[in-house]
Amino acid sequence: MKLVTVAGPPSAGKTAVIIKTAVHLKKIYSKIGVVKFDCLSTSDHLLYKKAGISVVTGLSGNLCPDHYFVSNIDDCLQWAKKKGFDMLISESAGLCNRCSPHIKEIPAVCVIDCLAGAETPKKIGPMLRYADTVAVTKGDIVSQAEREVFSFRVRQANPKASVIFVNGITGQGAYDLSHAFSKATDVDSLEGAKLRFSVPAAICPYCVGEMTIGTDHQKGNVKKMVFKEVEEAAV
Amino acid sequence: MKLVTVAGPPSAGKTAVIIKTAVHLKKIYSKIGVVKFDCLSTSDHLLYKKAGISVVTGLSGNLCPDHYFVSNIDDCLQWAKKKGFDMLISESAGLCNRCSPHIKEIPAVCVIDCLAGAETPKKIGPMLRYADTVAVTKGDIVSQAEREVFSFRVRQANPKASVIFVNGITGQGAYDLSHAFSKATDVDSLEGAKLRFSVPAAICPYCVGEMTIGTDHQKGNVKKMVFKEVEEAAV
Amino acid sequence: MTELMNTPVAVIAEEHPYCMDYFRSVGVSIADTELTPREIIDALDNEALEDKGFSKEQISSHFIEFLKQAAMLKSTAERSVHSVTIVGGFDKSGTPENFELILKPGDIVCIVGTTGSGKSRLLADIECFAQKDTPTGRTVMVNGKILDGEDRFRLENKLVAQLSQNMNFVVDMSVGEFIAMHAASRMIPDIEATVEAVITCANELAGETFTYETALTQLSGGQSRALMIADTAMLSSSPIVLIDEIENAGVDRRKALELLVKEEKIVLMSTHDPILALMGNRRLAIHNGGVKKVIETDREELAGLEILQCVDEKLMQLRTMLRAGEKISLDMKKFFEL
Amino acid sequence: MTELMNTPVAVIAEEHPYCMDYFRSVGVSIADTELTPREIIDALDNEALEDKGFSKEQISSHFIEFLKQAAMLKSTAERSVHSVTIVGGFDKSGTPENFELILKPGDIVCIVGTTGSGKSRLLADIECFAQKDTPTGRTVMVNGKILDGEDRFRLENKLVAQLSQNMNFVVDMSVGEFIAMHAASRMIPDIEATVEAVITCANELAGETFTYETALTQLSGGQSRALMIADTAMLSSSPIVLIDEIENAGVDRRKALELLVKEEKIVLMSTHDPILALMGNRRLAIHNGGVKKVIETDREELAGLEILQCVDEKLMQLRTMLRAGEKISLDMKKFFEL
Repeated sequence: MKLVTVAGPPSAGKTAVIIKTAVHLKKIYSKIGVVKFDCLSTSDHLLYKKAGISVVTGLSGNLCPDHYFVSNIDDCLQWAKKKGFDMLISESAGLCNRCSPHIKEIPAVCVIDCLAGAETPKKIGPMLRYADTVAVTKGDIVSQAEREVFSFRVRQANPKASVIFVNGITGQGAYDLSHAFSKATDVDSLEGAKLRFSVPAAICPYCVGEMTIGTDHQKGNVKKMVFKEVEEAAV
Repeated sequence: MKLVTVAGPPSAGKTAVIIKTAVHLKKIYSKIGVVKFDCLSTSDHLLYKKAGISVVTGLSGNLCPDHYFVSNIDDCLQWAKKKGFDMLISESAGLCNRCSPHIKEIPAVCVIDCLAGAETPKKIGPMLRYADTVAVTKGDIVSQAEREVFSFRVRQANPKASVIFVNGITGQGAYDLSHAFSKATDVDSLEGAKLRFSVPAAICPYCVGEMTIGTDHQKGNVKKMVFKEVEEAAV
Repeated sequence: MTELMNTPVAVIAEEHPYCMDYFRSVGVSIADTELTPREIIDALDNEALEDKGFSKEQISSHFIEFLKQAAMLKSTAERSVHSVTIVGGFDKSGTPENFELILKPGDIVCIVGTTGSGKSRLLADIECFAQKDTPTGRTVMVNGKILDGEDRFRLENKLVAQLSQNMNFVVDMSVGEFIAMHAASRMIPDIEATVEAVITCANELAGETFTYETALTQLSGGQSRALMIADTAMLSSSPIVLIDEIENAGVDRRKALELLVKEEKIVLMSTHDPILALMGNRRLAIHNGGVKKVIETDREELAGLEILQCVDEKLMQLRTMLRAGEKISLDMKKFFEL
Repeated sequence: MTELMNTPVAVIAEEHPYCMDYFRSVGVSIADTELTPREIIDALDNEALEDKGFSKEQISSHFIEFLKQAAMLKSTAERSVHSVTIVGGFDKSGTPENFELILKPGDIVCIVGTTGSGKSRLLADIECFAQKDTPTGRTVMVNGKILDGEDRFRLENKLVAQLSQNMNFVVDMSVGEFIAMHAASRMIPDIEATVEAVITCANELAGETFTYETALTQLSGGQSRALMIADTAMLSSSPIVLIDEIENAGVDRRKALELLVKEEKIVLMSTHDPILALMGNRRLAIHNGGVKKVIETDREELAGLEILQCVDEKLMQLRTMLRAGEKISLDMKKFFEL
């Protein structure tokens, strides 16, 4: 069983990229499965189904999506083994810039789109910085200059990753990306495996559903802002 | 002191929309302040500064961004009062689709871009469904038909909100949006104020920095996936 | 509205066929259409709703509001705009524009001027129904009347459809699926026939045909322009169409304008293409942020237009030859003799 | 590489001026350039790093890797492509294409064919250096050699720059700021002069001038096309330029191609515009997914091109009149006499 984690901001085109890449992967691995992590709802499983790819969906609902991911990824792997898959691809919505589902020794892909602006690679955090491969989407509707600047910025944020432009609609670049996926080695269980970076922490009353604002309702791991004016504001 | 909460997915164009709206608001309110919430880093304060708007930045770092917001928003209001502002606008990165910074009685704006696809309004959750006004951006680069379908989908997700197309670059539509902001009434303190919807919950070992995968490392509020195949997968 | 909540959805669906669509959009599947919305919502699991970020109260109130809005959407389809009046304001130097222009359905008005002269500002004034409160000080009236505050912002851009060179189709769907989705969002009863009509019409405008199954994003430049025009003409509820620099040679421009006129649109077009400009009834020459001249297209210009169309026709023939992989072996000078 | 970590940044910056930029990008401001990267990183606060999603090890190893890559980027700027060879494969029906085409810097090759005939497939084959492993079975070689696995994927699209009608500038910056950012990412030493040269050149291609301060997103269609061409010619590292249906009338097409040729680009252009097509040295006629003919532009066609350019010139004059707000009062038939 091979495993690859794919993460990226919402609407970056993760599902489309995985579907186009799977076209090439299918020539090597006969059975490919996907586990799609999302928050409230998703209809992406229908897209996978249409593309002939087995998929399960995990919705974190009112739980922190990152913690939900870590608590379930090994179960996903066991499910995929039972189903006899050759490769399992996890797609996680990568909602919070602070989070990252990437696991040590498991190929990690980050999908971002170049419409998001030149500052985005800097802002995305561990999900991009700890990835082995960065797939950049939506390059077909921005200028060549913006593509080049964007790819430079990605390289600055993560000089170790290879950067591949992928068109989620035509599939251009997906062949190249499939090579990154095929570097996965066999993994039997994730029991004891380590995340590449910690997920966001949280223990405060809001973690258990508190809805009222005010210091009386704040206990535990609460962090208070420092009101520095713009000149010194954090970068 | 008037307060307005603005939230939206990353890269939807929140900062640009607020800056363009502030141009019109300045005719009514002489001093406007912004508090920008983000995760790891942001350079948007420089954009505000360039536009002559006072701004403080709050970075949630390794804390859950939503919880960080609730724990700090009243302090922000007090800061703004001390500075003598007439209106405070909170901009939060709206990272997780499950979260929503909107507060009862406080005008709530959701910014989304129509490049995100026709399914997005359904997926965005409370941040959109509990908003009073939805500002739709990037309409200038998609077809009229897509704009119309997108605005219908937004209406389906939140029939009570008014939907306004705003161009963050030219400012087209910002005048209309400024009317939604000017509906804010005076608020002295948020002590005891209620969120419109609960923020995501989380208490598990990953909340305190655990990085190892496996059932031995999972305690507390852990939710396990049900491995239903695609036919029955959640929608 | 309480009675709606206690009416079986099967009955509601007769008048509001999209009511099922609403439940689908919040992830609720209806097993028995004899149930009422109240019964359906009451049966939902609170915890599951909380997980999805919903509450029962919200679903109920949104459901009723959605039906109201959808009904309104249907009725505005019949709302008629007899005229749009633009009253001049000032140019960038403060000089009064001194013009009043009344536009009626079927009118084509072109806007000409250098980049930065103020063309987009004029289009923006129309879009927000300026009331002397924009930088130009212009006033825009509908049916001779100023829109009052509520009306002005309620319309939410619905009076104005836009079409520009920068616009692309971005959704990953087939032409047919997407046009059907658009028709559904307009509450059009016979979706199938409408979709067919739009595609047929777009194919007449484009040089090369595409089908129901073609992916939107695979359309050529000309094809997607053609589809945007056909869709805007036939499916958009907006009576006014603003066209910005759409000169793509892949579209039959004359037919495109004829279509918009036939569908009773008021067309405002920013262009430097001589053929398009002369096809308009009038053109506004913009300079320094203000309308400097209103030029009526006269007989002389129309005579010139005919010649221009001959030249254009010849250029089209060359394109067809190229596309077919032919050599351009002809006496070009003779070919262009008029 | 350990010595780099123990060298004062002021010294490193002499050879690698962008090294400061790296620290800025991870949010570290350097107070004293006499410090070494090791000292700077060691002094960082662990908790603050954890908050930002960083670790000291990562910053160190990324810093070294970034300098390596940047140095490579500089050297690839000098990497030279003497030729690109395309060896035919099969069309959709499996019929062999039987052609071999060698492209050299300064060559312009046009690609003609109906929509869906397979033009984009050919461009895609070039972009990924097909090795009989794409649906067409074509082979693409650089300098007469097949790129081996690692090289092929390392290049990461750097050999090919693309330009199409669908592309827009989307960043919210001024022309000057953005071109400077592009030049900086290319490690170009004299950024100021380069930016000026690109803008001057773009203004020569566009009919209407813009300045350093103009916002990218406010450029007209023609201006942004012109800027894209000038930037690609002068700042892109890619020796091959793929141009897809770029026929916008706001650009001086002849000058644009001359510029690309002067900058030693290999130009592949998909077009149906007769003037552009005849400006190419050769054109490939595509049908049913395969290259059906390779047509060399001959004397006869070049003679026709001259006439076409006269016609185009006249159309441009009419545009200028329109833009200036003039009436088109002229004897059009006489005006078009050649």
